[in-house]
Amino acid sequence: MSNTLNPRETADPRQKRPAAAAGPARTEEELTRAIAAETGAADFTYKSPRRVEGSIPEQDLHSFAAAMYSRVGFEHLSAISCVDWINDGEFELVYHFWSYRDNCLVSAHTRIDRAAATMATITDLWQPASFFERDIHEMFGVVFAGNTDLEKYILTDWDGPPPMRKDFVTRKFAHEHFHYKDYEPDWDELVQGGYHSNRGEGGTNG
Amino acid sequence: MNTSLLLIIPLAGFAVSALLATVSRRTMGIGKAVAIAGFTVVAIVAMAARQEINFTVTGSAIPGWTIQFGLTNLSWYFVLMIAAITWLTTFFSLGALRDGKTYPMFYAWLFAKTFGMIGVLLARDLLTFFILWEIMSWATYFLMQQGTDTARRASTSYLVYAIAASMILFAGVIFLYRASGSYDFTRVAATVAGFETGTLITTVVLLLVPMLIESAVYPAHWWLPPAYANTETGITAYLAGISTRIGVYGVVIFLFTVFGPGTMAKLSVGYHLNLQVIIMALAAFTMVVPTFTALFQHDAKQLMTWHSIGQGGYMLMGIATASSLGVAGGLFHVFNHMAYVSLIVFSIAAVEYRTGTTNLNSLGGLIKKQPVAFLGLLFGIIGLAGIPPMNGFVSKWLVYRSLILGGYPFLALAAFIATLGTILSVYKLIHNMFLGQLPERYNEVKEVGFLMQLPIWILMATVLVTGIFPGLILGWVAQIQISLGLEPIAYTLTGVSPTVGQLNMGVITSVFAATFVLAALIFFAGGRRRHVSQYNNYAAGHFVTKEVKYNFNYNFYSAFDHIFEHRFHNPPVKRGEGALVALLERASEFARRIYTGRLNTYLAYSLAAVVLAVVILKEVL
Amino acid sequence: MNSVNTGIQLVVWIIAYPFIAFTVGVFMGGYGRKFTARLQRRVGPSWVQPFFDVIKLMRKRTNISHGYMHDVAMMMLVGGTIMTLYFIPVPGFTYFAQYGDFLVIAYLILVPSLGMALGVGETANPNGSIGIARALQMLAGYEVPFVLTFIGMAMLNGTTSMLDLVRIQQSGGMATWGIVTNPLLGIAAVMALQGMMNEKPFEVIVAPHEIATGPMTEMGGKYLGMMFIQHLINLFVETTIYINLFLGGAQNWVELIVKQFILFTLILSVNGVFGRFRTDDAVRFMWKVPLPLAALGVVGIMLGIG
Amino acid sequence: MEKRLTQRSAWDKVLTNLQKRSLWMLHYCTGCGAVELPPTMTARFDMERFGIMPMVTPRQADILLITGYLSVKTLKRVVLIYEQMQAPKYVVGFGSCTINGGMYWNSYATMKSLDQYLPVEMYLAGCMPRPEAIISGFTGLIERIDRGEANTWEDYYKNYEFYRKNQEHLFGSIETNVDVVGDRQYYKFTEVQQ
Repeated sequence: MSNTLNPRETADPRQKRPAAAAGPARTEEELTRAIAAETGAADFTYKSPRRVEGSIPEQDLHSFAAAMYSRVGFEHLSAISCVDWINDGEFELVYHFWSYRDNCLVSAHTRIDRAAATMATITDLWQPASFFERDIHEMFGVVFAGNTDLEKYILTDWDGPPPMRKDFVTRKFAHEHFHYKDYEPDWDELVQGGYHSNRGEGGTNG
Repeated sequence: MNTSLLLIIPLAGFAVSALLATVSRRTMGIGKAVAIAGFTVVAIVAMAARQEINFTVTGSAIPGWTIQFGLTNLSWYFVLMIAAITWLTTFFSLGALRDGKTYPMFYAWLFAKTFGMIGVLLARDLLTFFILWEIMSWATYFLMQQGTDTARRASTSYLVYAIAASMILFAGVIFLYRASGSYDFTRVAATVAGFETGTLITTVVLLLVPMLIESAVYPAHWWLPPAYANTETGITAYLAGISTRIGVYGVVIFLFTVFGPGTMAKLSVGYHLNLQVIIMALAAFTMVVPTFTALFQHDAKQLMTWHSIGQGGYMLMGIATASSLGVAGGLFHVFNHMAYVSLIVFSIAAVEYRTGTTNLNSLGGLIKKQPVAFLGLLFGIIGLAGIPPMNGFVSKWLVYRSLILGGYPFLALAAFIATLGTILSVYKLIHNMFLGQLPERYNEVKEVGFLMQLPIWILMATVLVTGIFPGLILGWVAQIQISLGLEPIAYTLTGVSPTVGQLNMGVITSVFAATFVLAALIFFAGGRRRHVSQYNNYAAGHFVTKEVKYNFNYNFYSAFDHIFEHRFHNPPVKRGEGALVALLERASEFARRIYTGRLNTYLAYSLAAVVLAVVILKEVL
Repeated sequence: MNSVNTGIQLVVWIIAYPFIAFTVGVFMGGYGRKFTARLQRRVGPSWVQPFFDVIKLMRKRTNISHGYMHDVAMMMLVGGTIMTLYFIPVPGFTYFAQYGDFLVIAYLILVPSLGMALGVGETANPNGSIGIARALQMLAGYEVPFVLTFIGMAMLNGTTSMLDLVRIQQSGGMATWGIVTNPLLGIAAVMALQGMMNEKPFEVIVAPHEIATGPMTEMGGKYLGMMFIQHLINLFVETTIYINLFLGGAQNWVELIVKQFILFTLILSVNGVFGRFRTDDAVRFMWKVPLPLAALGVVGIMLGIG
Repeated sequence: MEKRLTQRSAWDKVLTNLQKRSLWMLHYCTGCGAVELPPTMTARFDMERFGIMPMVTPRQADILLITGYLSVKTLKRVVLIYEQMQAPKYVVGFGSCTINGGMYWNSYATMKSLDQYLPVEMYLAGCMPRPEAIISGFTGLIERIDRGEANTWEDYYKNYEFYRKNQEHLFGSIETNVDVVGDRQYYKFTEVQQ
């Protein structure tokens, strides 16, 4: 019985309710053991109260996420963030999973190549994840294979390079792109004297 | 003899144009020429035939019946209106019935209907009245057929009501003939005076009910909107203008000549519920309910037909008060209604001719393309809403004053509620059609030709002039009141004489003009005006573009919809009628199955009949 | 109400009357804004702030117009209100009141609202059209009880002329005031007046947050100036109508202005503390409270006790 | 940099003296400045003493108050609203973001100085000016109107090409349906050559 509203429903691996849904909240150590057992990712460690952290290779992140959802009980993907390690030539994508039962945040770090900058999409598991992916695509230029609607929604009129990359120097761009005024002691007279201000002698009109 | 011309010319016209129509479809041109010639002659004769003369056509097959025709003040007043409206409608149709829209029998039925109506007006005896009433009903039925195919279905609903009315009228005529031995009005009136209340009530029912059905009074008004709204718009103006008002003539002629003015009050049925109160209650319902139904229509012609029912309520109310002011108001309102309703419907026709639709949700901004039609509609709605300086105000003022001083406060309130409903719905009409943003598709719309504009200009002049100088028409109305045996209204050229009330339209209009000039001076004291395009408009920082439909037309009075919970969309009476129609359909469906038209079924029936006959005969013998 | 004036005195009155009404309207408008400000513990603008607003609006360099109907409608708006002014009897000037009774005035009041409706329709802005639809529905709301109160008064005194009504009310001093002889009609009329003057809670027509000041959305410069002039004169007109019907008219201008300000203060105090009704709730209120009250009063009159 | 002294007739002076006491303000609440206006309008500072009232649509407003940074997308809407306003109109830049970009001086998204895109009548310095600053700013504006010097709005029509070029540099050409060149003939201004 395919759900006409959400065609992706049939292909959703999370058919059955998460096994560990019921029961008391687990401590961070119990969680690390549960993650290791269920998903096979060994290096998840305690980071701080209610924070568990670990790294995952790029190619098996998708299966890790599906397992976290269905078997470990982390139904909520709260965010995907991106860090630009320009010196290592890599982007680091951090997926933040949250569990209502355990009130604990598990953040999975994964590194992808900076030049190629492609990653498998996760929207088949979480529909809203497409917004995180569109945001990262806009700001960093990472292409998420499989995500169909990757067009801009914050920088609608923007045709410059992705602005959050380290190699994008905002000060130089602002200096060239926008008009601005150098400091002038009686600048307010210039403007308010009913006489038009200096015609952009300050910033370049580029 | 010239008054008889009023009858002969329409009959001859009918014969000629019917002949032309059957000869070939392409002779619309000649048909139009014949129509214009015929109706202009009728108009001239109507104007000339002022004096009251009677003539009789002796020798007829039916015993005791001599056809008597006679022109009284009242009938002359209506004949004049019929002549004017038919002349204007023909003029309008010359322009409207051009490219492609050819109704061959159009002018034939128009002549026939005019003959029927004038005949009813001139008839001085009951049987002639009835026969010509039949001719008029059938001519109306065929005239309504000229239009969309829904027109045919809608006109059958009119036919059902018309036949019912005629049958009751016929029963009344026969009943009175047996009671008084003759059909003549005066002889019948003498015998009716002798009736005691029992038979008087039956005669009242038999004579008045058909008139109320014909003038679409409240419970029997359901046939009018679909029938009038689906025919060719030129005819809608003609029908809404004058055709329903023959019922009002019938009510006046029966109430005041056959029954005499006093009978209305003395004929009491129950506690102190006399005939007058019943008619006034019906009139009040006719005023309020159709006007508020018109509020929620989203088709211009439907909206106007509902209004013409509502205005009928004012006429009936005025006549029912039987006071000099009230009857004058009612009769004057017949003339005003004829003027501004036909003006409005001609303007709607001009818009429909150019844009092809009268759907209020899709029109808009046409003032830029059809200013003459806008002016016509503006004058018309000011008249319909009864706002000075147009003529509608004077007759409504007369009706209000007679109601208030006659001691009927809540009927006066009902009349005022109807006026408010009218103001709301007429603004929706002019706003959705002419104001607001002009949609892209109507960019090439042009003004209508001179032939179609002429009726609009003439009627605009009439509405304004009779508004400023109501005395012109009140003069005729006063003479009618005298001939009906009522106390005539004390009128002056510009309003009502101070002895009767404070109304001087001349002063009101001059003050209106003076203050308008003063306001114009204040306006021009400001800076110069800067005309901008309709897309240069405030949209909260959004860019208004051509693709966006930036008009508020749909569900214009949503607050009233909440208050009345859509009650006016399909009131209970309509559901009752629907149930009746459904019953009729099932019955006819059953009958259809019997007459299957195949030979063997008929053989079977005859065999069965033979067997049955044998069985019965065996029993009997 | 002294004798009907003729000749020079009449001409002077005809010319001066609109300007007198405008000035009184300006002071009433200024007083209104000052009163509302003081309710909110604010200093409030100057006493003649509406005068400054009108001057500024009339001196604007751009006056955006959307068509000739837009201009003509503004003239019809102000012309209609000034015309209604002439037919209302005031101390010293009753010449025109003998040519038009209250029914005429009830219809003349509709001319400015029709003028505004046509003008706003021409500006082709949906905010304006929604505002006008609300204004007309509100009109149907408050006009019904108000006219019923008038019908009651007219039936009681056997005349529809406002001149006679005022004369009858002044015959016996305060005891024969309309509001004293039949209080039900008087109270119902005050509630209807609150709606007629577009004061909160019946101010849904120009709801700034929802429909960007409704009819005034596309009005700027002298067009808005004309609407302000009409609004100020309208304050004078509507209060004088109520005074002539229920507070016994006025023998001299001081009495008239004092009564106007007292009545206006009552309306302003209601306006100062109320929110804003939705359109259908406002119309329901008008038909649920003032209308039955007025009907009761009229029935009382018909049965002779009123 | 000569100051244009406008010779004005006595009648004009009197009317301007009356006209200055009624100013209607359309505050375009972008950025964080809008929160300073409620205290300015309510009981403590009461802007209405000077006849200044907030108004809803550009057609009725004299002052366009830009209360904070303007991103490229919002600048498009501000230009449309400014062109829809009726002259004489005064743009008041509110806060340091409109003067030289404020704390967003190096942002890639916000414009840095308002008077490149719209003729600005007055700036209110401060990283959100307090109500006292707003009141003193407006009273200063009222005096300038009284002296007849508050006509920077004419600059938009005289140097329209300059402003349009800067605007198109940021967000390309937009169709505001406002015929600004036609307005220039309406006001009988002559175009100042660059």
